[in-house]
Amino acid sequence: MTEHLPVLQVAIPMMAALVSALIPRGRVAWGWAVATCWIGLGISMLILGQVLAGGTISYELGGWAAPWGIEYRIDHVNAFVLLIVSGIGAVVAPFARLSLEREIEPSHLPRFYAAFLLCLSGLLGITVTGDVFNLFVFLEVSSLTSYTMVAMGQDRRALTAAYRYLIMGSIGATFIVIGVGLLYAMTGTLNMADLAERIPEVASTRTVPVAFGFLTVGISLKLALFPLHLWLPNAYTYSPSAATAFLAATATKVAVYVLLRFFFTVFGASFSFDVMQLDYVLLPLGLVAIFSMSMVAIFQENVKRMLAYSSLAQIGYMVLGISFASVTGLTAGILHLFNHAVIKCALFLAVGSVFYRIGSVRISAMAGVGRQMPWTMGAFVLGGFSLIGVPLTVGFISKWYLILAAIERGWWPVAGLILITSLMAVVYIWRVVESAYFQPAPGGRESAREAPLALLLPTWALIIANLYFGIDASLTTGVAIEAARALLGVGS
Amino acid sequence: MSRNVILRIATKVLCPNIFLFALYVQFHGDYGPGGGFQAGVIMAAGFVLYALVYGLERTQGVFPPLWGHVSMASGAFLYAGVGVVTLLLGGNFLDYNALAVDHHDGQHWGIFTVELGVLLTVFGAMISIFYAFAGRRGLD
Amino acid sequence: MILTEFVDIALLALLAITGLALLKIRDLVAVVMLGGIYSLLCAGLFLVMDAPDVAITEAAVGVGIATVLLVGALTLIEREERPSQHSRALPLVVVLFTGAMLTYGILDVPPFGEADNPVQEHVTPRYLEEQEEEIGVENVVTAVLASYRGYDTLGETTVIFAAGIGVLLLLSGRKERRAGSEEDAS
Amino acid sequence: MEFVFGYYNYLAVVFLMMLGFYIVVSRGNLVKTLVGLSVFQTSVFIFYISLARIRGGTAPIYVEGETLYSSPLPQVLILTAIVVSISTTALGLAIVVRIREAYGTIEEDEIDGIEYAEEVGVPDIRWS
Repeated sequence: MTEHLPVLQVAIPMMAALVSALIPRGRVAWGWAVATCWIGLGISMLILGQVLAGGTISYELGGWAAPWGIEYRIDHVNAFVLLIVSGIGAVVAPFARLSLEREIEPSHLPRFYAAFLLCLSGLLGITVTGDVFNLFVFLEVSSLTSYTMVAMGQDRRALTAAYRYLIMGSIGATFIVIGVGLLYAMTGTLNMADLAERIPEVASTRTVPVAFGFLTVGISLKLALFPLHLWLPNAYTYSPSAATAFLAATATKVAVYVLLRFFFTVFGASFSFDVMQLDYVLLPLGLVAIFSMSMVAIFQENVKRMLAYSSLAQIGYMVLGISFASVTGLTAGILHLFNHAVIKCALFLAVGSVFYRIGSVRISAMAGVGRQMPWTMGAFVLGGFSLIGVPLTVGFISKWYLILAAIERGWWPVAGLILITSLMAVVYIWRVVESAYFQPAPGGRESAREAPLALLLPTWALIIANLYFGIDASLTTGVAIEAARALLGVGS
Repeated sequence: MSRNVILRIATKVLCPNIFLFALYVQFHGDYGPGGGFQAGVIMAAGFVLYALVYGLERTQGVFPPLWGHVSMASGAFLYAGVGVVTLLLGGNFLDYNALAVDHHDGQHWGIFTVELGVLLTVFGAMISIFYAFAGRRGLD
Repeated sequence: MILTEFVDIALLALLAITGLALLKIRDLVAVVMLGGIYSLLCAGLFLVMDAPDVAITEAAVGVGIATVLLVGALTLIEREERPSQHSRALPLVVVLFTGAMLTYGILDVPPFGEADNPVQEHVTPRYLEEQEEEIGVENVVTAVLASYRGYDTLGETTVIFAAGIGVLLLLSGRKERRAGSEEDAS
Repeated sequence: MEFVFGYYNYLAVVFLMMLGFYIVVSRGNLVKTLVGLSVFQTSVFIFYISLARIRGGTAPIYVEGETLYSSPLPQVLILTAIVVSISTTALGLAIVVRIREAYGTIEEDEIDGIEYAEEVGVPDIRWS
């Protein structure tokens, strides 16, 4: 059965979602979702083990050989992303019960879990596939469910946020379809490996660069790369806490993965960077994203929105890593995929716990929660350290590799800028810490106490992951280096 | 409910024919254009017509919303289920050749079943979506 | 053959006119009807271009389901678009730039309808030539849809399901005006 | 002339795509935006179907004595894409209906105004 793991990874949450929609009670649906997510995590671990041991896995769906049928193809890169996505799912699902029971109507819960599982299935499906059209189909599975989850937020602005997300997401998806269509017109194939083989023959036409442009813009819309990020802040701010934590840690990461896949596997590094001069586009965009979004984050009153802008800045770091187009740079980018997922998910879960108790996530409303909810805020502070990049946390590891990559290319100013932007993270995290620890709790909120264990445990599981992979980074960096080499086609 | 007798009788006559046509589209898919998706939409259109003429309540009496929800989930489940069955029979996911000794038979059975799955999901989803929109008005 | 080309061009021209009308008209009921006409013309175009399966689907979806849903939604909301105060300069620039890029790229796509295009030469031949032996149905589209790329169709079915539960989640709850901030800032 | 013969279809697609895209990004009425989105997507469908076409061929359904068929693959892709498109429209409409209930309008400008007032006007905004 082990040879079927790639498809089971996607099919199990998909089928579980279909069942979940019919379960009458929210609690039962929740248990079902948690079990599914944990099985998914187990499968992704097994797959990563298989890839580490035996190299690339290929799975032919329907038994039809590629390029006639659809192929799943897993190398180090997507095995790692699978682990990130299913790992985050396995942590967020247990958290979801109490948090969602507070934030959405009880009668909606089973269908909400169905949407959650479908979103998980869609994201995993994007990650494993080796077929560009299949990628679009699963992209839509994950997108439609994301729009739904965002729209379920309590505030009415969740609706407009979901609508804008839907419009921007659909434009992005349509751009991807146009790009795929142009490539298909030139090569007659949809399989990524086959495309990679056939694109060089037609690379000198005008069509292939245009296809490249449409795909890049389409995917950048999905990953909210500056300046195509406008849909993201409100979507993250107003969706239910559990959905924010899940989407922030997975959806944009998978989009970054897709970008990597197209740049390095489908078009090839030499086309993307030597012909299209992509580094001169990505480097400034990444830097501007880091700077401007960190700056905007500093002035936010709502902690969720602040973290959303911080996510946009972090996407800038990943893009910066990609723009170096070197093994070290890509390692930094891929490591930051993992690290930022762990950091941001932990922070959003901590904020979700605060919301569970005090019903607000405004900085002013969080005055005094440091003493009332010491474990929750402790987690927030440690997550904040990791976001800043303090040594012994995962945040430090990714910054370290990023700076190494910058120095390797001789771009000293970029290395300096990375350090400076870390200080901006200090400022916005400090604003929350100051309010939580150094301001008295307002009257009428004496009853606020520590978040329940069901919320604390998932949060702390991620914090421990932050510290563990910050101290012993051999596993994550080992996989990331292998992944970077695989993408660049450099032998290990 | 519409007071127009002609409209009501026309609907009574049309609806069974619409369903018949849907089934024709469904099972003719191997030979000509058509298949589960188109059939599902056409079948849902039959109920929409019925609801427009006879009202939402009466339609929901004939076809309760819950059936739509079940149909929507079970169709996709049937589709994925075919995949699981082929796994258990030793093939790859959705490899219909594993379903029968002769691969033509296997493919036929596989295609027939997944098209049925598509029909159920499309029909169920379209009905559910229509009910959701139409029912929203009643809540005013 | 010339007749087909003529019908093709006529349909494309009608599509362009319908599209322009859509852009101008503010009455939303008319917009929805024009959208239906647009879909119907597309269905005709697909039929002329030898894609009867796609034509039937476009007709059923674009003319049938989409129109029913839009009209259904319009009974719940106002029917007139108000003129926007918004500046139209930036959208126009974005659209013109996108269009220019696409035109530039499309000129190197192999000419329309030739038998030696990559689309016809790679991957496709197996579907047309081996399908009878490998699967054995008359309609090759069905064979590709349900078997060669059956997994895509499973994904498509899941998308419909996702839309179904999304709509149910959004519209089946209590109908309350959500507490905006003004109302409950006490 | 040969150029026109080989490309009129693609160029028409570009024009239709620009029309749809403009309706989407000009940010007016929410319902009209959704209609524009489907025009945008449909024009891309026409592009794919044009790719599949082969002059003098027929639909990919076996007919006695016919050897030239258009490619089934783009047609299958577009069948999937049409379904995705209607699913997006349905979900988008459901959101629009809820927006109408919550804001009392479906004009992008007015919603922006309401939200702006909400964010700036009242300093102590409770989050829920």
